[in-house]
Amino acid sequence: MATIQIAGKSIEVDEDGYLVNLDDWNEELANALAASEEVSMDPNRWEVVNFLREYYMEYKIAPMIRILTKEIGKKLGKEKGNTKYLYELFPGGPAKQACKIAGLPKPTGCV
Amino acid sequence: MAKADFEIPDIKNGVSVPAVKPGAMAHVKYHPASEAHLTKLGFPAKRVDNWKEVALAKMNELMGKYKSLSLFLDVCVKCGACADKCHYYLGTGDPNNMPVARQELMRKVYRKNFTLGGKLFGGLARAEDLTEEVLREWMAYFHQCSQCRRCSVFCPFGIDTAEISMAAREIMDSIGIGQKYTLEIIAKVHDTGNNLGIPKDALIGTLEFLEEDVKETTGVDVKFPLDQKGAEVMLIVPSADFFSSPHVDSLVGYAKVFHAAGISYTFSSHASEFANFGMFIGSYDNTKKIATRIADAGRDLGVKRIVVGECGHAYRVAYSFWNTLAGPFDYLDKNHSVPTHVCEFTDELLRRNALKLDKSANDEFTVTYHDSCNVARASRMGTEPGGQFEIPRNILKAVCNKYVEMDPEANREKTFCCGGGGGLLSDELLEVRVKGAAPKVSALKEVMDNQGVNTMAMICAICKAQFTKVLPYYDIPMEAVAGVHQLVSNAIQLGDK
Amino acid sequence: MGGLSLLSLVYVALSYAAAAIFVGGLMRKLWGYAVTPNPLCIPTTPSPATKGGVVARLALNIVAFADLFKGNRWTWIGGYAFHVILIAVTVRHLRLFIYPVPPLLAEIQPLALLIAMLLPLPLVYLLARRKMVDRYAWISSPADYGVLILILLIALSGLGLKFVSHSDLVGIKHFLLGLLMFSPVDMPAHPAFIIHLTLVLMLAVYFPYSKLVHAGGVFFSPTRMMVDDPRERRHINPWAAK
Amino acid sequence: MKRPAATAAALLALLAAPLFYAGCGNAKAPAPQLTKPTNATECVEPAATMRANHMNLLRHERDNIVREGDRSRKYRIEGCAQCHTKRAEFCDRCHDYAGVKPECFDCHYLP
Repeated sequence: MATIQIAGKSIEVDEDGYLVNLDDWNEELANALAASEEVSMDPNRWEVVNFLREYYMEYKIAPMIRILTKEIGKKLGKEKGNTKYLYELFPGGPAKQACKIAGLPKPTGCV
Repeated sequence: MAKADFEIPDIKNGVSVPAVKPGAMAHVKYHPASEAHLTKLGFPAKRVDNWKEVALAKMNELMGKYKSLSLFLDVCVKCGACADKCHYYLGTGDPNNMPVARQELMRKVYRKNFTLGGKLFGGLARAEDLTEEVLREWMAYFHQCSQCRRCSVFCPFGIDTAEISMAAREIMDSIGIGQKYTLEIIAKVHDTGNNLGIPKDALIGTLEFLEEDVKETTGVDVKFPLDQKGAEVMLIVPSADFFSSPHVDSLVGYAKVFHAAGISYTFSSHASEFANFGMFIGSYDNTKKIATRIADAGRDLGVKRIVVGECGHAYRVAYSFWNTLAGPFDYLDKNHSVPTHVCEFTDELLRRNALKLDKSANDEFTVTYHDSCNVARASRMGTEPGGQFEIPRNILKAVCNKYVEMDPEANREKTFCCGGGGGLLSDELLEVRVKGAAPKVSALKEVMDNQGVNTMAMICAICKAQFTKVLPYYDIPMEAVAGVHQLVSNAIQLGDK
Repeated sequence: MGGLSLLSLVYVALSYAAAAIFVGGLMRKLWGYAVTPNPLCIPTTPSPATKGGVVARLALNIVAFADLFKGNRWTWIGGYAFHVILIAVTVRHLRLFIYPVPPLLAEIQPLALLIAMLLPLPLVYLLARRKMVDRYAWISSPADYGVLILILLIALSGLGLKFVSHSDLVGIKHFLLGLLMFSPVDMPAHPAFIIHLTLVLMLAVYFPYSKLVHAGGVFFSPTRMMVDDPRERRHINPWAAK
Repeated sequence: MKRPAATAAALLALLAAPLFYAGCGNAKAPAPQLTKPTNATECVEPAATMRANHMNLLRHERDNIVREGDRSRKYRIEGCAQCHTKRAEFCDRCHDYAGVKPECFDCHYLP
């Protein structure tokens, strides 16, 4: 299993760089993960990441993209409640890239 | 255009047959499966010490079990008719991606260990032992085959590389070498009933969300029932439909069709997955286990019919194998095909004039149809051969005003794979996926440029996920990807009829 | 076998050995295909849903090489010409194995000769094809070239017997009938014939252990021979669920 | 394959057919029985040469002989006929045996 070094701590990640232990996650780590994905965190991106984490805490799975876009639309304004905007925030895809930064496991399947 | 750290094939003037570039794709490696997943699926946790003996014994066992494998290893005359038919060869030029050469990776081991000529005159017959080096080739190139069967269409003996790559993967699994993507997913199905690992509560939440969402946009109470005993139909869909876009739009489409038809249906939380990756690794046991889960769910819910959603390989498993794997389905109504593809279901309603449609709802789209390989070359819809081509097209023409065909040399039975099938829809294989998509994207681009197409409809969850990912590399927006029932969903008129 | 020359003794023995290996080896292979269970239902679709349809599809494939025609016209031309000419070659040789010669068979000999003579052409074409197209060169092994060259040598030695160094045809037929009837007689000690026969025996021995088994194997291919009816009929295999 | 045994038997029968057709060891291999000339003991060339090459020796340019009257050749069918008097008991025996139709008798008449 690979590890990454953040603030002097070594954190376990899987082959794709997703956290192995959700508990390792903190905001500093999220910023570092985002940087490795060439994404710089801002309030809008934090909205996405925080919602993903909240949803995951409740359901043990990342939300359907449609649920995420609707939620973001509620929070940031209707014009931003769409997949296109989410891809602007996370060019690697809201499911995979945003989940990675949120410390969630990588979604698997035909996605 | 999406950024890549590899060269994107130039498709401006179509895709021509590339010159042979030995080793061009040898560097691509999949992530190895974890010990936990290997064990869960019934394979050794790590590579066994006497792996060569075990592999050869497995190969011998499979040749005794499958006429296809034993025959295909013998009869290839290396005529090369398949050589330029594989999308991965066309996209990469790596000669080991020619179907005949891919098969040769197993055939040379077969000759060395199972034929007199290979034992006596190894060099002349290019026989080779299963060395560490050959095993590395197997790992690389049997995971650059999407098992799409395009080669088998053109083979004078019907040799199907898919059968060989499935066997190769099963042999590798049997010695404790597995691919993470596929094995992890199969493990999740066994545990949770679906590829994504969606727990029941999350599924309930998702379906409730969809009910509200559809109510908001249409004003109609379209139901997304779960575990409803006594429903007429159990609907089995790929779990990507509960998660991804544009997949979910087809899911909404199915629900609207059932609503409009007035036929009760239900999803199952026990079997919330149509996909069956067991086939990709050639594992009879795992394929059967996944299929049986679905058969059991239908029996428990007391349904009369099983209708299946838009998923290519899963439809192959359902159409061709379910009867053997999990049948007989004697609890179902024999007046309907078992299983029924959702396109067959919708088509029948269209024929009966049972759906109210407003084609103009899709007027912003000029639509073309992509034949998914496992539907096109490994299954059928309706009663006539080739129904799998006509029925989805009938539906599209019924719900869209502007419909355009792609080049038949790249579609129908000769369709090019999206490049992500067969367990290759994994990020570390992105280079293979993008390059392998080139022939199909080229056919799409042609109708986009010349006939104003802006939407490619399809009925496969892998195709949808793959194209939304790779089209941007060719400067085509991911919004060009649509499900057939997504377009049905747009056009269907709910409410009083 | 008393009274046979040493040469004849050797070739009678070699011929029987080669025939036994050819027939035995091929039977063993085909028997193996016949008794090995089918995989799950795997016809390459669109595919006939009836047995009759499957037979028709197979017939078209055998008679016209329909799938290869779809696959590659240039390969089809060479391969199809080769196999058609092989039929003419068979007709030319059949008269040497049948006694008395049926009138029709005798009648068509001149026509068959005209076609059979062309055998080297597709062989040279197929050889050049392997050498000149990079894809085919990559997949071709010495064995692939070797078998084409072997058949080419057989063709050339056969044509030599016809056009360059004529031999005692009646003696050859007598020898062949002797072999067939298990009462061998001397063979004509004609060098060109000895070479021709030797090459043919080599081909016969090689046949069952090489890609040449495609000749019988084509009748067993599950993707072509299975009926597309898995929803209507439950396919059961010995190793699969009952 | 439903009945492998039956299929195999059919294939075997097919392959063995020539053997049965030829009598399968019951008899000696048939050979043409020739009526030999009574007026001579030797042909113009040794018998072995004649067996293999008589057609080449007899092959002629029709124009040379018929139109230009060049009858100087050593090997002429009239010469054959002086000893081999009955075509049916000599020429035809071998030609029928091997399934060869000579063109000689399209022009030449031999009883």
